[in-house]
Amino acid sequence: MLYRISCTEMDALFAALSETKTVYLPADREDGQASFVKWTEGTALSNRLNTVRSAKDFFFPQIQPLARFRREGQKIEITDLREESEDFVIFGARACDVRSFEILDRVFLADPVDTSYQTRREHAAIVTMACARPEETCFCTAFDIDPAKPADGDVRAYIADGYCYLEPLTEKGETLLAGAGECLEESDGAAVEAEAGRIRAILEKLPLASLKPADNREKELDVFNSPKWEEMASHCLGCGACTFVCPTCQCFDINDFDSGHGIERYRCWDSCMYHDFTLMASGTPRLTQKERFRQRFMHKLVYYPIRYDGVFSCVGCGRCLRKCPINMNIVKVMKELTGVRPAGAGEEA
Amino acid sequence: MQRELINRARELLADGTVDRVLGWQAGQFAYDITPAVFTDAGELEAHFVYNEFCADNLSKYLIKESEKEGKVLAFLKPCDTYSFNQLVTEHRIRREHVYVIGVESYGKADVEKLRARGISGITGVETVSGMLKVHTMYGDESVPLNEVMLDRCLTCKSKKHVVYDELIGEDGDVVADSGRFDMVEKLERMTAKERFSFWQGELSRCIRCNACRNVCPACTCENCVFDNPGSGLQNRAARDNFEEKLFHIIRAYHVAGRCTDCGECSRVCPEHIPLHLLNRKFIKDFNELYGPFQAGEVSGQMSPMCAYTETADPEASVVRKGGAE
Amino acid sequence: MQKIGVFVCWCGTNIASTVDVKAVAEAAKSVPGVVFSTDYQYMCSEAGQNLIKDSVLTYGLTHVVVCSCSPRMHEATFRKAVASIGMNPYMLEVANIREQCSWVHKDKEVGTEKAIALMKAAVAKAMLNTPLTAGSTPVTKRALVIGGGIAGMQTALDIADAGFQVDIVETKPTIGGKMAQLDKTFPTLDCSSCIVTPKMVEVGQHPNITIYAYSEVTEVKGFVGQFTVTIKRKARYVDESKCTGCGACIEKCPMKKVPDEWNMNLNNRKAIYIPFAQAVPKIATIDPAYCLKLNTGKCGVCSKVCGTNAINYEAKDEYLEVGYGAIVAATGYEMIDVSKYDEYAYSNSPDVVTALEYERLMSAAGPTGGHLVRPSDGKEPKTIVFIQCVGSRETEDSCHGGKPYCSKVCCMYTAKHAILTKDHYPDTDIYVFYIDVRTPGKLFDEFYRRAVEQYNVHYIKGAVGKVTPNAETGKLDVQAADLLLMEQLQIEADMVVLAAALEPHRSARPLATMLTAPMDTNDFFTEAHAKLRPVESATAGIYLSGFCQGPKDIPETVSQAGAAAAKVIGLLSKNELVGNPCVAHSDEWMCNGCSQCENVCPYGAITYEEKEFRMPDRTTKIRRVASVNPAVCQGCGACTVTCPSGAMDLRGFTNQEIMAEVDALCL
Amino acid sequence: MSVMEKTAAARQAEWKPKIIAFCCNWCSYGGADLAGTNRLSYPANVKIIRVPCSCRVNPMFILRAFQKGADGVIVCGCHPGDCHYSTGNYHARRRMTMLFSMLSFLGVESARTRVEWVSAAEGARFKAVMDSFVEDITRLGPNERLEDLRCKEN
Repeated sequence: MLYRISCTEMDALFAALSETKTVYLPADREDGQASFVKWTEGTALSNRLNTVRSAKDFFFPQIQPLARFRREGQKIEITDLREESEDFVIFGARACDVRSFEILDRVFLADPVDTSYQTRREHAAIVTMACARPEETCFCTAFDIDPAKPADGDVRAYIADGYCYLEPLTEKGETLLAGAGECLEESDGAAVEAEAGRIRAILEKLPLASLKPADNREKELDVFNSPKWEEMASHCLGCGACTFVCPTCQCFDINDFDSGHGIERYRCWDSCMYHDFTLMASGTPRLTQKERFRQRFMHKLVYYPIRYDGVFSCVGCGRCLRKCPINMNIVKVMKELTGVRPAGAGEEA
Repeated sequence: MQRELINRARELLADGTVDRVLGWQAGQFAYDITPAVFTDAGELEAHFVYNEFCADNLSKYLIKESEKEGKVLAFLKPCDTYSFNQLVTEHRIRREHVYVIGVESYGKADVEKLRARGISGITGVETVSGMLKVHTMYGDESVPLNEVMLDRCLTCKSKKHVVYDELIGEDGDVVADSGRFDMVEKLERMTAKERFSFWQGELSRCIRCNACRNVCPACTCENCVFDNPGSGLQNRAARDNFEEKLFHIIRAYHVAGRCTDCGECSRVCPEHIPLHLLNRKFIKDFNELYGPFQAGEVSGQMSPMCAYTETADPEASVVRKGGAE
Repeated sequence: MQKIGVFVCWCGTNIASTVDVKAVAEAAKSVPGVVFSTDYQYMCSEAGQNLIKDSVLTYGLTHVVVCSCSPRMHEATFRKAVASIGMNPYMLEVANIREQCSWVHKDKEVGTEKAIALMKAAVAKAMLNTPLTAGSTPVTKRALVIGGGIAGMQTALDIADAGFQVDIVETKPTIGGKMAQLDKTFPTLDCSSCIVTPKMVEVGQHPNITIYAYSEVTEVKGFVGQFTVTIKRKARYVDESKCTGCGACIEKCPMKKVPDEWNMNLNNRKAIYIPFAQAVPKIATIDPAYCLKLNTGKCGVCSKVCGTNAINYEAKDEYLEVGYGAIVAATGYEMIDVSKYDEYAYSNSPDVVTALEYERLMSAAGPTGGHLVRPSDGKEPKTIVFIQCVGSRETEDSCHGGKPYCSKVCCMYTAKHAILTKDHYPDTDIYVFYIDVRTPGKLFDEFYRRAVEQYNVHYIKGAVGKVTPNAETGKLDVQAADLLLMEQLQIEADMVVLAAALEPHRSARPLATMLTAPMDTNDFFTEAHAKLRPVESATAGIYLSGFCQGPKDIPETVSQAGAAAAKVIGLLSKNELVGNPCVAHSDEWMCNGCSQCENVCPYGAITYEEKEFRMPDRTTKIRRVASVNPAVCQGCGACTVTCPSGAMDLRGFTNQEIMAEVDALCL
Repeated sequence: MSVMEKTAAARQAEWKPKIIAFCCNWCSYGGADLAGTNRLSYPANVKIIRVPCSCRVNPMFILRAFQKGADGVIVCGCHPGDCHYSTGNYHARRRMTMLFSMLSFLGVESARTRVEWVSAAEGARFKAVMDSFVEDITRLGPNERLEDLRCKEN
């Protein structure tokens, strides 16, 4: 079944959905970027390709309180701060971000199950938006993601000819749209097919269209010992920008904060790019940025595929291509690891 | 320009003046430049680039590079030379291990500004007489360069190279009316409440990726207080909006008097937080309260944060003379 | 694991009346880390101290918190007490629940609540306290006295008599200082030379004293017990070891027109000279500014007449480096330049003189042989006007920018001048214009009254508006106001004597910089404590003697000189010095070598070293790191804040300790 | 009701400003002691932390105090020229001026922070300064712009 709603009426749709669930959607910001916000009346859906931070925040937030300890004399009282999530909708995530949830699921939903992640996943309905205007930094197709006809999520959506088309992919998606009530009308698939075709034509012309990650599962040690890491990492600043905007990065740290009235234990994102990521009492085994840098890409391109049937821990969203202060990124690494050197250099500017 | 730089670097490598060259390497698109060290003519010819996107301040890399044996050639833009001097002052760069070539810069383009204008799918960029001709998958666009320059370049404090062994291109002057404090002044004129909500809005976007800190040529601590569990400030991510402010206040404070206003912090911020305004506030205060001071102008200067005068320094209550609460 | 004991003092009712001490002790029991708490009436009493000591032993306490009066009062007492049973004294903290709690709050509930908070903060800090041990440094058993006036001489003699080596550095060719220039001393009127020259001889002959006259201190390195001082021995062009002081050279020197500073430039001396007959050391000096040989290459008479071949025109300044354990500043004073006081016509008339010039005019060894005459015409003055407070006690808005302080000795020496003048020339009319006459001191007021009552000196409370040399009469027309009678006065005077303000010698300020010793805005050295440590500088190992610390007369100077000597003797009699353990220290692994801390250290305690480090990746690396000399560091903490990485921290007041206090107090 | 219970109850009652005063050991701490010796009362919510010198006060400490719920922070040192370490208060003056200016720039009310010079002889001045500071902070109300909500007791 396919539904549609005029783009001018989107507020009615969001209002209807908001009656039972909180709706989050990408919205434009003053600085020319977009980020997910909670819908309130008048919040418009952004046309930007992607948000600064990925949609993983909904399930794996940057900071999450876990427990509180209070001490009274000799007694210690412990409160579990994890809560059951409420129902919510992520409206307009891109296919790459939605695919990242699968990558996170393999980690957080495996035994032992991360219950906070799980409750959030269960309570979320995801509307995946097709990418009307892919950009040069996009390479999701390298990971078999189809932004022209997103396969993941509960509902797939298109914006075309002044309408937003919605197609439920799951039962949850059907229920969600059923809850939208009157404002949706049924539609045939002609416009959607045309839009998907238009997008596919663009995808073929993407500068990174031919990028394919090498399957290096058999060559784990060769890749690990490659002399190229030294050079690739040589100018990495060791910040965590790539990690924190990455939809698939999943490392975290657990810390205690002493408020004076008690201690709050929380977990927060961490980055393997940081020099103290693996710091132990005996020091850190990853002594230089080369080891840290290598770890991040080995994880995404070799270790994760080894562990999970050749699936890469990258969805080609291109955020790290945009946000790295020195423009070192996974695409350059993938090219190096398949022996391809970036082209287009050395000409007179 | 790029040709000249490559030729000169090849000469200096060939005659043994330098052993390595620190410069910029081309990426996959026109704009994704990466700092790199080149060791032979082949690498230079193949990958060295100098264009309107070579924004990286290379001076911080010279801390590590100048520790190594031999001499490294570094191409420094005017703003980078200030950072270089400051790092020499702080004994972080071994001056004798660096051969500095000052390179002309009339301002670098900000790809984020192109994107903010809705220009996407960028596949190539050319500069033709002040216009940026952007090739995209969706057609070509032409934009005046000065409309999409990095903010820091629009308020450039100086086009003068304060240190170099040789220059390629013209040396400029200190810009007297850079207007770089305009935004600080605008904020100062607001009420405290307005300022508070301005900063709350900006800083709440911080994701603590530490890009600002790690790119900063003044942040050269062996171990930052924010990474040190013993400091009482260690923190990975802001749990409360207090911590966002704490991080940025302390960071700005720690670099006060040493910050040359190179603007790298704001350039690299993935969330576009105008972090340079914090540093500029300190610079403006130094200028107004303790006399004009430009970090990195001369090597060996003492930071106004370490200095004092017995009678001329105003009391701290001078702060209260500012805007309304 | 910390086991903290909390001891709450009642201080009789001082604390107990506004603070429920039992409740404080009770509250302590639930504070993490506290294993024992109690209260007692007088914790500082022997019984109270024993209670602490016994509890430490009984409960195996690792830290002690005493809630009592101010730590400024009894911290030392309690630290000593716990040290006596083997606990490190720095494991003890004091919570100030008297001065900063019970005495300032009236409500018992409020007082108790605050006392509990202060106790918790002290516990929080104590929790992080670590044992501190002071380092020790050896003491060089030699003292340096800078300045050879009466202050410096007395200090040197007292130290030397105690058996220690002392060096005196004096810029002039002879020791003796200002006192040797004085005629008589008040209020006893004994002859200044008669009492000071024997002292000079004693100093000169003392086996433990070395005089470096005609010398200056140019550099001071090191710290208490371990100073290294560079002394510049200015070229005299006369070999000190050969010159006998016979004076033959002086007699034959053709250059006669050199102003004689010994006589306040009232007459001339030769280009080769001995300042005065009793000079110590009695060695001739060639004045390079006037010597014909040195300036023109012609002459050389002195060399020819010298019987011991002592003259050496090729002599150069020499530099000595000497080690000292202690340094005494005794740089003395000079008179301010009165030429800026146009109204007194000092620059226009030779008959307007300063008090020190008058002193020389009165002196039997002076330019007139003690015969008081007007410098202009050599006639005896019949009317003399003394003007007090010239440049002293000036207010901020005064146009001359004089001194705000009272120079202290002027009232008395003016009375002396008046009496002596009247004694010798009874028919002289003497007027003294004063703001106040200040005569506190033994026999001082009696002396002043003698001037007024017995000698009929006209003391007029008032101010002189203008002194005008009268070309016709050759006299000085003095226009003045009598503030008591509220009338204008016109006096035709033969001489005017200005009681000019005394200021610290100009060499004091650069010396203070070298010594890193604090000074006040008037360039007086600041004492470590205005009441309790008046002869010590805040900089350890630096002592103050005489006028350089503040205006004083001769007996006061001598007493202070002795006191400074006693402090030096106390220091030099130690073989080693135990330092303050609460000093800064640098974590070399965190230090990045930026040198900011070095810039803010007022004591020069921080130096940078290139050190070899074995890095985690097993390579070695030369790193530039800060290092604090614990013997020099005074523990202010300026460096700790300037260090962005926190590599620099202060023992006893660490970042963590202070933040723990903040946390506890904010609860 | 025991004193403990009463104090807990008093804490609940209504907001009272929390003031942290950093006092240098040589002058201001002595001034505070003198205020005590002379029984010059000032509000009990002023809590003093002894530091060797005003130049020991790290901006970190001040931010920490605000984080933990202080409503005002005052730094007291020797009068200019009187520093026991000769230059400490000059350094403190600049550092605090810069920090306070930055806090104000971020929108924190500038009256929440202060530097005052109080000598060991100025017990009365210590009292007057604290009275006036507490008054200022009381007028401003609770610190909300620079606090860590986790530190609120709940």
